[in-house]
Amino acid sequence: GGSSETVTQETTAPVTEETAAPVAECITPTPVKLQLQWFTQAQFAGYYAAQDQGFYADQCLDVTILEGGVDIAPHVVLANGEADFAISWVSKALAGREGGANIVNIAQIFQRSGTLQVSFKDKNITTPADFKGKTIGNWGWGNEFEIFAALTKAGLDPAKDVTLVQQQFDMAGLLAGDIDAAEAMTYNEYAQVLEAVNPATGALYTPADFNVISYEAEGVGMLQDAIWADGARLSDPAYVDIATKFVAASIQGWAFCRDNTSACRDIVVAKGSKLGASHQLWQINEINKLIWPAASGAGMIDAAAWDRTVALSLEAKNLEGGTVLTKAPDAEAHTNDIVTAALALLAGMGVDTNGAAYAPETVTLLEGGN
Amino acid sequence: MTLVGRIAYRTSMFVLAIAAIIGAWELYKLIGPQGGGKFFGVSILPRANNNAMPHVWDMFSRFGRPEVRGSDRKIWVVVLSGAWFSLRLSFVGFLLGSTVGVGLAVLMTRFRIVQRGLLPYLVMSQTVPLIALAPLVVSWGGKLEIGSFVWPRWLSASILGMFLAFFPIAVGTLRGLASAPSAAMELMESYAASWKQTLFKLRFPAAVPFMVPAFKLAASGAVVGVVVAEISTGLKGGIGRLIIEYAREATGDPAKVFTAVFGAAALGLTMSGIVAVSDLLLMRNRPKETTT
Amino acid sequence: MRAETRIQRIMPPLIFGVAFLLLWEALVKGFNLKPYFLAAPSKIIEQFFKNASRIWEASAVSGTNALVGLIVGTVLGIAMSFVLSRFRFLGELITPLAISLNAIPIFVLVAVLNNMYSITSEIPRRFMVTLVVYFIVLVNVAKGLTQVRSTHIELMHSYAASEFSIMRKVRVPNAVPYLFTALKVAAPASVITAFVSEYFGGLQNGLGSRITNNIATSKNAAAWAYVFGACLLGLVFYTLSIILESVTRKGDKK
Amino acid sequence: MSAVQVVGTSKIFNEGSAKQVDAIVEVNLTVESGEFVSLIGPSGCGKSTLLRLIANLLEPTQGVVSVNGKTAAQARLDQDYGMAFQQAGLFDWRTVGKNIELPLELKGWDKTKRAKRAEEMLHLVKLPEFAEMYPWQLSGGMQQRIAIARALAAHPPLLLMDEPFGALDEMTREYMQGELLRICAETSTTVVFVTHSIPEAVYLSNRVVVMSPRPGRIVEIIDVNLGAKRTEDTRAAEGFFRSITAVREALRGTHADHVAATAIRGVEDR
Amino acid sequence: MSAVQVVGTSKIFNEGSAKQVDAIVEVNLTVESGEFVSLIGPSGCGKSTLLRLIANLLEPTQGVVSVNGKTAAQARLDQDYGMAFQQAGLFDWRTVGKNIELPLELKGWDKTKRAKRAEEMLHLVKLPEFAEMYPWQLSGGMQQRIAIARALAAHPPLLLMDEPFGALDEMTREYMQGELLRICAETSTTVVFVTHSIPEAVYLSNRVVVMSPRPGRIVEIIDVNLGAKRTEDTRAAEGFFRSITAVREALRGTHADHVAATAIRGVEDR
Ligand SMILES: Nc1ncnc2c1ncn2[C@@H]1O[C@H](COP(=O)(O)OP(=O)(O)OP(=O)(O)O)[C@@H](O)[C@H]1O
Ligand SMILES: Nc1ncnc2c1ncn2[C@@H]1O[C@H](COP(=O)(O)OP(=O)(O)OP(=O)(O)O)[C@@H](O)[C@H]1O
Ligand SMILES: [Mg+2]
Ligand SMILES: [Mg+2]
Repeated sequence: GGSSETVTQETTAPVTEETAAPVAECITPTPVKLQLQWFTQAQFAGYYAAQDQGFYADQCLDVTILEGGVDIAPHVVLANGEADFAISWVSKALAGREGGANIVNIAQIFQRSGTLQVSFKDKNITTPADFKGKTIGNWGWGNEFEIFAALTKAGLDPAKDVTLVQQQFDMAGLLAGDIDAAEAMTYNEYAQVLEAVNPATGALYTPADFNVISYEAEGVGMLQDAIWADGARLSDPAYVDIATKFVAASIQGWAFCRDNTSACRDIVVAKGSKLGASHQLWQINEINKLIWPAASGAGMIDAAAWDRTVALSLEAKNLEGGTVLTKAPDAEAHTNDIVTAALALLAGMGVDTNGAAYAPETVTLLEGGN
Repeated sequence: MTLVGRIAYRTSMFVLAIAAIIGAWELYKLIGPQGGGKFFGVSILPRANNNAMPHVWDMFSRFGRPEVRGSDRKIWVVVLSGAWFSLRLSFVGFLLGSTVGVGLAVLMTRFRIVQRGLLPYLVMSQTVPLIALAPLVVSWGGKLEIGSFVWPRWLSASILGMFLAFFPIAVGTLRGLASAPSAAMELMESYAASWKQTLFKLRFPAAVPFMVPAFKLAASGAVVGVVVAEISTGLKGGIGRLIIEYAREATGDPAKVFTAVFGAAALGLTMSGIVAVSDLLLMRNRPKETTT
Repeated sequence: MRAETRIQRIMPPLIFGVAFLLLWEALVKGFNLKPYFLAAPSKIIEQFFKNASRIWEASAVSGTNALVGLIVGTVLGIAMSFVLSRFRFLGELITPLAISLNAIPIFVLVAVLNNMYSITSEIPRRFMVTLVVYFIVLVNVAKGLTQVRSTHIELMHSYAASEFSIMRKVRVPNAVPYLFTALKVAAPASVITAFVSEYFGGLQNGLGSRITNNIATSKNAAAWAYVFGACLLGLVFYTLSIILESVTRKGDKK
Repeated sequence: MSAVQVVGTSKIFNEGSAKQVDAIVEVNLTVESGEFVSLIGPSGCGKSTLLRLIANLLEPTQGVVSVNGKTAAQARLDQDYGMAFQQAGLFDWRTVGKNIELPLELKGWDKTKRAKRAEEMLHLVKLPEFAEMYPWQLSGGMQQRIAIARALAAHPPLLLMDEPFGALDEMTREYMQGELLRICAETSTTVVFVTHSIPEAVYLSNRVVVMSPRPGRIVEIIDVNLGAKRTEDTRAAEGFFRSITAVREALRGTHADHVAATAIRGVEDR
Repeated sequence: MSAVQVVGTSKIFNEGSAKQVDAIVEVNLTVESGEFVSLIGPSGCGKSTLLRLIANLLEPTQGVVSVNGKTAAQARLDQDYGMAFQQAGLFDWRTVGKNIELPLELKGWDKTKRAKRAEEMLHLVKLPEFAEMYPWQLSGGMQQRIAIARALAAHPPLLLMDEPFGALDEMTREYMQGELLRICAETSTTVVFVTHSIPEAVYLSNRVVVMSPRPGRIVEIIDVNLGAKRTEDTRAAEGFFRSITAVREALRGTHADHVAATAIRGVEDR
């Protein structure tokens, strides 16, 4: 309890009596709504864990987690005031900011991009340059910018040099051979491929069957899951205080998931994730790889990665010849102030927010992700 | 035929039809090309492989297995409760859509200028993708608080159901209201019946044959709207949500998504069933066709 | 009835449309709505003209899908309603199936069909439009074919007219207004189905994928410009059905 | 005040088109309050059209129609008349009883009063047991009687009747004629009555208006002097035959192609 | 071979329900080939029902109906008869000419032949200039004449006519009666004819069938001995009046509630 007091006092904003009250004296927790960008799955395990393990409650927060949908733009929900915080990919959220949504990145949870382009070995697609003349799958809905960035970088015109196909919710298009190279997240769709039966062998597909291009490795990785806050309310110290506690508890949740993968899996499954347990375990493991190790502390926005993301958003041409952003975002689009305060808070609680010793596990996938 | 007899007959016909479909499906799996058939580079024949077309028994047995490993909730329970959830939303959407549709039709019948002015835009409204509207409806809903009434999240889904339901009703009712025989219109005129009286005593009864198919379309429209809304607004608990969640697993568990699809079909069937019964009730005293 | 002049026919929708757009514009300006939320019509129109050629190309793709589906669906729907009114047995067999098929949301079926055909094929989309149109036509025309005056049927029976003749001379003329009611509903439905089928997969060349693409990047004005294109497409189809109706309904009362 | 006044009235359908039909031309007719006037004339001569003009269901192409000293339109709005059409025009979706109640509903009568009147009317037309049946379950003559009951139900001051007894057998027709006269006398109703039966016209009317074939004009108006009270004996009265002959002659005169037909015969011949 | 044979036939509507109506009961009737038989009886007595049974548009609840020695169903399929309904039943979406052509189309006649016959028929009913109009633009009587033209167009060997002349004025009616008799004589057509006019029944028929009120039974069959050829003079013949009186008496006998009415009168009274 005491540590939290000291941290809040360290924040730049003036402190009111109420927010300064020690957590132990929490009487009515502050209600907080968090908007996710997709369905319940281990991608959001840290938040669920924080909820489940009482980390939010420890901060005197009563967090409601709102699931996403295909058509839910978290930044819109946030800007409309229907949520207090939202999880969104950086480029998409910045586009929203350009469209007038006053939202601010306050914690960059995923330090790396988890996007892959997966193809069967016999297609011989090993670099983005090999995309030329091929049928390239993508998720659409703003989750395909890295592909455009890669194409642009390889000197290809998305409108002419490749046939772009929007993938369905599954990887069937790749397996059926309709799509030469499919977009896949390390933590989700790539696993789905490996959970499918290879009709030729009767056993599951193995990584050896595929070529995998990692956009992170290709240098066109863009920042993904981040916690966004309502820019208009950031001048309100009470909100800043809540934000700090929220980020802190969330990172604490992620740290929990780093150290307790199977407990975390169970939490997510219990929350109603539809993909099965083995899949969720894989997912947590892969997500952990995107977060940990975090050299400057989990949630810190790395300037280089930020600038790269912005630059790619300004350069990469999409199907219509447009770019994600038309002008560089202003400096207010992100801040490390809150996460810095949160990390200090966590440090006081003895939570490891760097994960320097983190080592991924090996997860065995089962057929159908069950 | 007695009512019970008729229902029994209808049911057996339906079972027969299902059996025929199952037969055709499995037969195609036997003889159809695994990789699909192409003519002049265009795929014409669907693929008969197990990923694209799972065996019927796989789909049905999937109903009996748990939704996810380790869960003791069987899929049929999940699908059924999802369908029930969506049914209620659809029904609300259907009712709202009926009100709006009939209301618009009446307005357009009453004022020709409204019909001229509005009808093209009603048509256009139907081409506005729900996907463009869903975020608006959801966020407007979120802002609405009238007195003690707080806009529930599910109502947004019903509103989208209404959006698809009202149009066929408006068009069908409009046509129906204009279909009153001119002799009957003359009679009402001779009574100096007010417009409203003519509407209720003549136009509406005369419109019933046109309204019934409209309501049938609206019933399935409401279902589609609600399911789409569930998917796009992230509303949990309904069949639409299940469909998309299961669809993501189609790679490894192709039979699973079909269970939810069947759930949606059953949902639509129930809605149309409600309309069909009201059709029977409304038309029971009309002259029947001679069948000699 | 007195024939209306062209001006009288065109003015109300025009005034209505302009008023609607002005109100919308005023709403956006008045409440200072941000573009990510709702774009102003002036911005949308600006985008519409800026992207005119792309909108045209995308409309051509979706429009073709819609048109193919509209035609095939109408033909099939009419054919099936004939079969149904002729063979009660088949009708009772097929109607519930048609209803349940129609109740399955479009894109879900597209997802299933995309797997059955190929995700790079336009067939599932056209198939989808066909299915939707088919159902609308079927439900209406089937009603029109059966809701005939019993005196007329009696008369035809007295001529020992074959079912076919009764169909041609009594049922079909009676079903014509029902068919056009169906077409009025089906015309916009075919358009929306064509591009809703694009939402969740397949080639990214039509209106649907353009709309999602732009919404995803919060370029709402551009997205609505494509929506506007879709509306125009629907209106074209609708107008065609109206013209067709007025051509076939010369001798009718009123 | 005259109940109906038709002045210089013409009605032309499809004016100016190839299918132009001059239904009635330059018709002048005055019907006094309480009077019973019949219209008679060849098929298609414009009787129904004239009735519709009086009822303000059609607008005259030319001329003025007034009812009860008001414009025809106002009279219609004031529900000054009841009308029985040539085609029964019952609503298929209403029971027989509810069909009769329709004009009463429109006048805002309450339920029990309506039901009572409907029952009275059903007794009047001798179909009391059919209240719950639907029109299409009735014979042609029965439907026509229901339509008459409907027209009479509200006891309107002016009755416009278009061949109301056309589908009735002789006995029912006579009975209905008697009832109609009785009701009209009791409530001093004015009636404009279209019929093809000369004896019926004469039996019922104070005056018989004879019209010429298309385009319809009034060729003669024949006064029937049979006294106010008509009984079964009237049908045997001398004046009755004289009037029948007068009407027949006026009618025959209108039929150019029938000049060869026997001029006057002592017996009605249909 | 008799043209029509109705043996022990009953028709009960809504059997077993509360709304059961016994339309006709135990009817026996034979119509010889070439014969002209009229059905007469009070409104709702089952005349139309009987005609529909002969036309096989209704199935008898009991009994057998045969036409031309075949079952009624077979006769219908062989298009052995033409029918004119009580309601004109014209198709609103067809012109008058096309309405008349309808049965000919169904018989597969070619276009020119059809058009020619339709024109003849329009002349027969004196409406040649209305070929291109639509039914709702015609007066009631004109519509009825079109329906008659339609029934006669194919020259069927058996004609079933349900009050075909009900909406016609006296002169047109007489003219149509004459034409009907001429056509039937020329083509030796058998006719079963429903009417409410006693003189009409007598003038046209070889036999008049008198039916009782609901439930309809045949109470009497009256032979009319006026010779094969009827002319205008027939209407003045002594036998004509005698038959009229006989029919009227038979009819009055069926109306229990009309016993007080004058029994026989020298003049037709409608
Ligand atoms: N479809 C039906 N359902 C029930 N009852 C019916 C039906 N058709 C006729 N009836 C009844 O059968 C009886 C005889 O009817 P029908 O039409 O044969 O009389 P009709 O002799 O032709 O009378 P009218 O001279 O008035 O035409 C009537 O009481 C009528 O109510
Ligand atoms: N809506 C219309 N359009 C065109 N012509 C019409 C219309 N209504 C009536 N007519 C024409 O007007 C004329 C008079 O018709 P109306 O119905 O008044 O005749 P009627 O005297 O009542 O004849 P009937 O005794 O046969 O009923 C007819 O020639 C008819 O064709
Ligand atoms: Mg008339
Ligand atoms: Mg009858």
